[in-house]
Amino acid sequence: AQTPRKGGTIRYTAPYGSTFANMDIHTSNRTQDELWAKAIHRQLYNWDSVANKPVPELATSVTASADGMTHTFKLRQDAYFHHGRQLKADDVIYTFTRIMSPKVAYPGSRYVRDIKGAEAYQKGEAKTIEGLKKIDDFTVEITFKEKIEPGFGFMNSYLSIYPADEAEKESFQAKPIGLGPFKFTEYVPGSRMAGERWEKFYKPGKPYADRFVISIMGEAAARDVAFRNREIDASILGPAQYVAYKADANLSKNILEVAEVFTRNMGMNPTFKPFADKRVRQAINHAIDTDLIIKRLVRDKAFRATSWLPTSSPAYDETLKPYAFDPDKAKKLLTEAGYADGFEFEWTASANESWGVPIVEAVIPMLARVGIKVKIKPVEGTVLSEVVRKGEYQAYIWSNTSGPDPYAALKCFHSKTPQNACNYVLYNNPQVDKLLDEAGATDDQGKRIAALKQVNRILQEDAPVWFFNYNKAVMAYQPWLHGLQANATELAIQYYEDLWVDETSPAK
Amino acid sequence: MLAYLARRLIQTIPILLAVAGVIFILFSVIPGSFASSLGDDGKAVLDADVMARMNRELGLSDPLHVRFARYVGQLAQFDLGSSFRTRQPVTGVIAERLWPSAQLAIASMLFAIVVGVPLGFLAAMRPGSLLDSVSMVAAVSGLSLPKFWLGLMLMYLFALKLGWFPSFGYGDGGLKHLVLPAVALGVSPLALLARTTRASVLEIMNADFVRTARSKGMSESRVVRWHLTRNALVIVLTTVGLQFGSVIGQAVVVEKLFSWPGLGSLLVDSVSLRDIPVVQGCILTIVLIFLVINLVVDVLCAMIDPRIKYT
Amino acid sequence: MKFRANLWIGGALFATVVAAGALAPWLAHTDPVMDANLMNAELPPGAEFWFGADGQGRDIYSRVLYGARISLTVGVLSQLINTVIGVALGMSAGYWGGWWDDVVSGLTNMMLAIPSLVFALAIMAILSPGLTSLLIALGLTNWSYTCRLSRASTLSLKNLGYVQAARILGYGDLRIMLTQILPNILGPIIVIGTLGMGGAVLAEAALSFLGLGIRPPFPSWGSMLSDARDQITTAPWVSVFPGLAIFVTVLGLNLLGDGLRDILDPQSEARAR
Amino acid sequence: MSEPLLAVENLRIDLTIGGVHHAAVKDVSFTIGRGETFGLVGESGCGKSVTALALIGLLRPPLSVGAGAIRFKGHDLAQIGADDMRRLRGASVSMIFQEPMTALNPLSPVGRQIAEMFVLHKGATWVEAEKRAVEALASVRVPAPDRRAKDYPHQLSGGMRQRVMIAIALACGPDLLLADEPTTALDVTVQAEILELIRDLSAARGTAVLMISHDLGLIANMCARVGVMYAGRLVEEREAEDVFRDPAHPYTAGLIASLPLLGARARHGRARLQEIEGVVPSVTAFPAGCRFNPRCAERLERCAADDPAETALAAGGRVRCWRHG
Amino acid sequence: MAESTPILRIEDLAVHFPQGGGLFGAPRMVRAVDGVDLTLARGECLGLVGESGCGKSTLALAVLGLQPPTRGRILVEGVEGAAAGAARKARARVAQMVFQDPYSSLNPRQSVRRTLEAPLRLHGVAGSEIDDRIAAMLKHVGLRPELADRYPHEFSGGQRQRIGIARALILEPRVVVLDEPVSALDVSIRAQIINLLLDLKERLGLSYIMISHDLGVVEHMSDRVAVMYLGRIVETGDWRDIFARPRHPYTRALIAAIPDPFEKKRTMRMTGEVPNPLAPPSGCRFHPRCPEAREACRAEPAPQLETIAAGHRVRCLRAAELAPAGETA
Ligand SMILES: Nc1ncnc2c1ncn2[C@@H]1O[C@H](COP(=O)(O)OP(=O)(O)OP(=O)(O)O)[C@@H](O)[C@H]1O
Ligand SMILES: Nc1ncnc2c1ncn2[C@@H]1O[C@H](COP(=O)(O)OP(=O)(O)OP(=O)(O)O)[C@@H](O)[C@H]1O
Ligand SMILES: [Mg+2]
Ligand SMILES: [Mg+2]
Repeated sequence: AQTPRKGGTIRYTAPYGSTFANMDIHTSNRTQDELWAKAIHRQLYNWDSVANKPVPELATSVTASADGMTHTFKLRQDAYFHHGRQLKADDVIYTFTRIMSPKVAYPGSRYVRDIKGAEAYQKGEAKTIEGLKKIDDFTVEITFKEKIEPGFGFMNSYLSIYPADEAEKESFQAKPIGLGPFKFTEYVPGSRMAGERWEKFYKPGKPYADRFVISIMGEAAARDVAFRNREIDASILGPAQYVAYKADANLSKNILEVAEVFTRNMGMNPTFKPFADKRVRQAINHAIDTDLIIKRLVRDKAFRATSWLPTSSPAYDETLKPYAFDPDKAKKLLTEAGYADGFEFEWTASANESWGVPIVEAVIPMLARVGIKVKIKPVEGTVLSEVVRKGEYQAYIWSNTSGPDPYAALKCFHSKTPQNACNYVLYNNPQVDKLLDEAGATDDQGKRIAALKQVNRILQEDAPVWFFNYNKAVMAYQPWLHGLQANATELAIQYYEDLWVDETSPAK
Repeated sequence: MLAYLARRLIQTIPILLAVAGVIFILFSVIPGSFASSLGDDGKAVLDADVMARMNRELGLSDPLHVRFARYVGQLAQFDLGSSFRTRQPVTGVIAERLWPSAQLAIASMLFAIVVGVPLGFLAAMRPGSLLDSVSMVAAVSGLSLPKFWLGLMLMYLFALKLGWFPSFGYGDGGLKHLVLPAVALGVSPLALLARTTRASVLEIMNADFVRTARSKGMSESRVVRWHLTRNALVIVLTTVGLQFGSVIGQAVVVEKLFSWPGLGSLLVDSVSLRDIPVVQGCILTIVLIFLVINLVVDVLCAMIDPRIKYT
Repeated sequence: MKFRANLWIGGALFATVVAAGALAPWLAHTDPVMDANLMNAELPPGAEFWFGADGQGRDIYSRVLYGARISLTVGVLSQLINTVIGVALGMSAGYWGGWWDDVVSGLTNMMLAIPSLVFALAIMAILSPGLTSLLIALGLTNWSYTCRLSRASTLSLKNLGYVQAARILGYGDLRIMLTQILPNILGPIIVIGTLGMGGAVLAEAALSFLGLGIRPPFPSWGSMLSDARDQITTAPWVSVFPGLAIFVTVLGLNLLGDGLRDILDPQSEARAR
Repeated sequence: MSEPLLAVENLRIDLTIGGVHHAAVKDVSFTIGRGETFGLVGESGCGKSVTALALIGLLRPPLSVGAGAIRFKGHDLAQIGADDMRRLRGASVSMIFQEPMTALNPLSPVGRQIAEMFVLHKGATWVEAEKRAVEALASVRVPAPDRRAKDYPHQLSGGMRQRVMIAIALACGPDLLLADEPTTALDVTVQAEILELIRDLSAARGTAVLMISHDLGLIANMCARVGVMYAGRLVEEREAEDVFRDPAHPYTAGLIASLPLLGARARHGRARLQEIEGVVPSVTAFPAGCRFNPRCAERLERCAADDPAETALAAGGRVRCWRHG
Repeated sequence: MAESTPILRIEDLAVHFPQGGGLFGAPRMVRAVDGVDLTLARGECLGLVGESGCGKSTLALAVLGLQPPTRGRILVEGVEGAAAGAARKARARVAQMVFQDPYSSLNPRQSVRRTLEAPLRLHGVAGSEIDDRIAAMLKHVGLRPELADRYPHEFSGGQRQRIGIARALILEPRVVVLDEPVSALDVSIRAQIINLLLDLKERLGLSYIMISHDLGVVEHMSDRVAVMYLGRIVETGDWRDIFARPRHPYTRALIAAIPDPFEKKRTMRMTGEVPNPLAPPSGCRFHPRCPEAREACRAEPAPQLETIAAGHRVRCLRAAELAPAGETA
């Protein structure tokens, strides 16, 4: 491998919409905002794309108590905020306390409220959070309400550690200060954010690039032009461009693919009578030529889903065979279920090209062949996430995160999980509940995986959804950009300190 | 003149109030909420409890009349409220976008005026000529293209194939990045201006007072300079004023396509994120801008045309 | 004077499009929705697929034909709604004057001040995509020109002899408006309506681009074009043909409108917009 | 009498519609001497205005001079170049139009519109010209001319506007003033003032006037000689008083008999007015032969077939009628 | 004709239009018609003359019920009619109007038949009677009934005016208001229409209020004449009185302003402009232009209409002094 060059500018893109929420990452859990936050901020944990699990980042060590409720974080002593001050235990406590603010609803409170006393603080019943304890300047002890693996929560960007002194200032909103590899220099709302190298970044010699620019480019066609025009260094590709780039002799050389932890599926509402019958749901899985859709429409930019857990999940079950495309069987199942003449349902979908209306359009004729009529109800993403949680749908198509923690992913199918959390299809199977409870209780990793695999298998049989595909994320990058990692949680999220550009980059 | 100005200013107030009322009602029944938008990609769907708290924090769980009263109360103090997304005052959020928006709108209008008016004028000077036919056909064609499509084509041609201009973004606010979006946005006002100019010049050239001017022994070029320009200007200015409205509207599409950080893209984003205070603020601002521009146009017209201020 | 090229060419283009839409079931090769065969996805134009096939393997030729129905429905109906609203408000305001005139003028100014695309965007977001929503969104947002024009024409007509005569003969106000005024102001209103139809077709495309267009899978040109924008380099035909259809239709409508204006409303080109 | 100031000879004005030429005015000949006031009367559409426009070289397509000569101070205006014509316009020949509402530029103060004349033809500077414009306004009896000069046309009444038009027309002391129905749009009381103004000023400056009107009484009152036009032809040309007392052409006679003249009822009691049958023909459908023949009560056989030539009358003047042929 | 009730009686009629105003201050009033008393006898033609803008048309519209009066009463055969609603229909059968411009006074999109038929239907005539009445009316006005299915643009100006007259008469009204009935017509056509109007008046026993600028026409047609100035009647009387013995300086100026083809004399000059109706002069409204004005004319109160001879009334302070020699005041 080449030795990384110091210097240059990384020109990254934020492809999920045409805006960032703002410069206070605690307020937004959107991937779009996570993209800039990774340059400026850091969290207690980070995702390790190689080990496929969260690892401590700002802590040099994390030790859990015997009951698994109390974790002691030894903070690293070489981490400096961009205004020059060293990271201290107070900053961690400040950050988590801020997120539990009684006034502002921060998305991260979902994880912080697992800390003992956090909810009391939020309700105003306590002045501080009981579970947060400063041992010394570089040691924090966090006590949870229950046994928990904190990494999956604490690695989220919206739990970035803020400097206690600066974050309260008005100027922080416009000029964020963090621990990340790049120091904030500029934000043009609706257009781009830029940063420059943070010299005191805690990984020696990193980051490599002098500057970092992230342009907001929601429009895929425009991103395509800009990439080909060498105005940006990396671009997330949709199916149409995936094919085009793969077919191009030059562009195809620099394509990064990764199996992400998203499961695309069509959820079926059991309160809609036909979908209450397992046979109908199975029939749908049989009636759709899923492979064909993946091949021709998604352009192989996805993996065939067998059940809920994706290929990159530790509990993925290779032995599972997907539902076979078998219209006759589907017809038979429907007949058994009493729908020999078919039925009609309304399918709520948003405009996404990989898991939205275009897919539904391709499915319509396939279901028509077994007598099921489909009416599309097109909605915006915002509305989709609302109606699904409220159960105001007959069927929907969505892409749901199914990792990295397989237990968390499957817990959505626990009958105690409310619909507005993530049991969108009101799944209820006592056997699954039991297996999930067991998996949650055990410390034995092997046993746990086995239980989860079992759940996964039952899910396939029960077919609460049409198992469509697991996403394959694809990024095209310029030949001068190096150091990209295949991040399965979200390919677009990179550790910018590891990226470097060589001299051939047209940017200075 | 001052009385005229005062009268016109006062007339804009009820319009703004009406707009404010209409958009409040419209957006109070919109499906989806800011909280639900924080999970539209299916990844980090917001926790139900957080969502409920967020709705409470943002005042969305109050009954309609309470929200309306609060909204009216804020407006009365020239306060547009706080953005859901940034939790900053809406005025600030909009202010950041104002200059890029103005740049784009002004550039596209300038482009339209600088090209369209002379074109229409030349066409009118030689009605029925090749120039006339060609420019008018071009004008109608310009009106017949979807803006986003035109924008994409410009990107492909001038950025990718010819490499003359960057394809997207705001750059450092310089001219280079402005060209393509301004052209994409300016084509239809250009076409309309060319047509309007042509029509009004033709009409004026046949007016009685131009015949009078000719009967004085004036050469055609003097007729144009002394009598035609001012009269045509009134019509052209009025068209420019009205076209500003459609430019601001179409900017919604063009800004989004070119990643231009203007009010239009802010509006679209805020609609899809259900950042209602910003949406309301954007629309009010757009309306205000439109009204101000047309007020300016009207005042200019009144300065040129003495008949206006008396009507 | 000259041969009214714009009228005839425009009329012919528009008539072709109308005919294409009307005869779609007979002219089309396949069903625009149900005959999707992913095996044919993105086949280039050829003997079987004259205009090629789209990403879902549907015949673009057939979809363009059927698309005429939806796009024209959107264009024609939304303009019809606009025209009815505009004429009703404008004519009554001009005829009755007084406070009603003030109300209508205020309303018109308000509508004029909100760019119609912005208004339509808001309405679409509220009603969520679909044909009815589109008709409402485009039909309620674009009547201010018609209204102004009808008001102005009514004002100038209402003092003409035949309208006065009708009043003297004892006609009711409504009857006067419908029989005496309306037929005589219709010319320029038809012109605006025609141009507006073109505008509505374009607006539908713009809304599709913003993700707020027609309810799929039924094809409208705007949604076809907008859906195909990512394939512009890989499969240009997917976007070329709906794009061409929009262009031809809007061009036809614009030319037709100009031509009608020459006939029906010779002096008003400068005033209308 | 020496050479007349203006001699129009066999003027034909073509109206071209779809490539076909229609003679909107045909074989019109008349002369105007220096300082003379010549009247042209005729009904709407008979070609009075186009004749006047032809004299000042302002015909625009679809109208054009088809044939004939317009001799003005020895030059044939039908032949001279556009630039020469332009120099003559305003300086030597000027014109007042019918509609004082629209004939002035609404966006320009009237003073300036007069001043233009001095800049154009006298090489004056604007300042000088504006000063002289005020004088010109004063000469047309506009009260407070220095204030009025700054007014815009819409601030003036119809009569005042027409005075401004007169001031413009007479600014450079033209030899010939073409007054095309200058008072038709005005009230009778204002009309009287304007007519008097034209009469006084032209007399004072020796300007010849071509006065156009459809009002026979007005023309007879204003002019020494009168030409009567019908359907693009000059049918009779006489001393003004003769036309009324003893009209030679059946059309003129009919017209006079059909008018309820002021005082007639008091003198003769209410008599039934004499009617002229039929309607004025349109340019595209002029009848063959004498253009008046379908409506003529004294029609002869040949009237329908042959176009009568001009005949000199014993009492002076000319008539175009077979009855006199 | 005995002193029976007049067919129309106007008492102290005033019509004021608010002008401008709005935000700043109360609107100012244009007193278009300001205290007019008039009567119209059966079978009479009343000529109404005066400068443009003096209120003639407004007066006519008020008579026809199209312009609600600000003040005063309009009595038809001694009965006061309300202005709106069903009364509009009743009024339609009493009074009708013929308009000046034969081009704009006919609906270009309606055939002659529809123009004449619709009012008949509206007023309850049905069946074959409609056709009969249309045919008869067309004959009355000198048009062939076959022309009924044509559209206005197929007619000449004179013919259109005949259609306009037919429309006015189709409901058999007793009063017809003629607003400049011939001034827009070709000179050679005018006689036809004037004769027709006079014939119809005789034959159908109509009463006319005729507005005209053309004093020749007024003299020819009128039985009585009223002269208006700035919304007020300044002189009224028998046509002979007005034309032969005008007393008000304005009437005199009006008559003198008509160019006489036989006499190239200087006419009497009125100086000054028509005053702004928004700010009429004090006292006698004519005084700024009156060659005979004296100091007293400027002062309030304004002069009243006074009878100087049987049926001849004048609104002038100096009416007596201005009497021509040999006439008694
Ligand atoms: N620009 C034009 N285009 C077509 N025809 C015209 C044009 N100007 C004049 N004419 C025709 O030429 C004829 C003579 O018109 P002209 O204006 O000279 O009549 P006029 O005697 O002045 O009538 P008026 O009394 O109405 O002014 C008319 O029949 C008219 O229709
Ligand atoms: N609807 C109206 N609103 C305001 N002012 C009006 C209205 N109608 C008439 N006026 C004014 O009333 C006055 C009298 O108008 P009217 O039309 O009665 O005059 P007229 O004598 O008929 O004039 P003309 O001879 O020009 O027809 C004018 O000053 C006019 O401006
Ligand atoms: Mg003329
Ligand atoms: Mg009038």
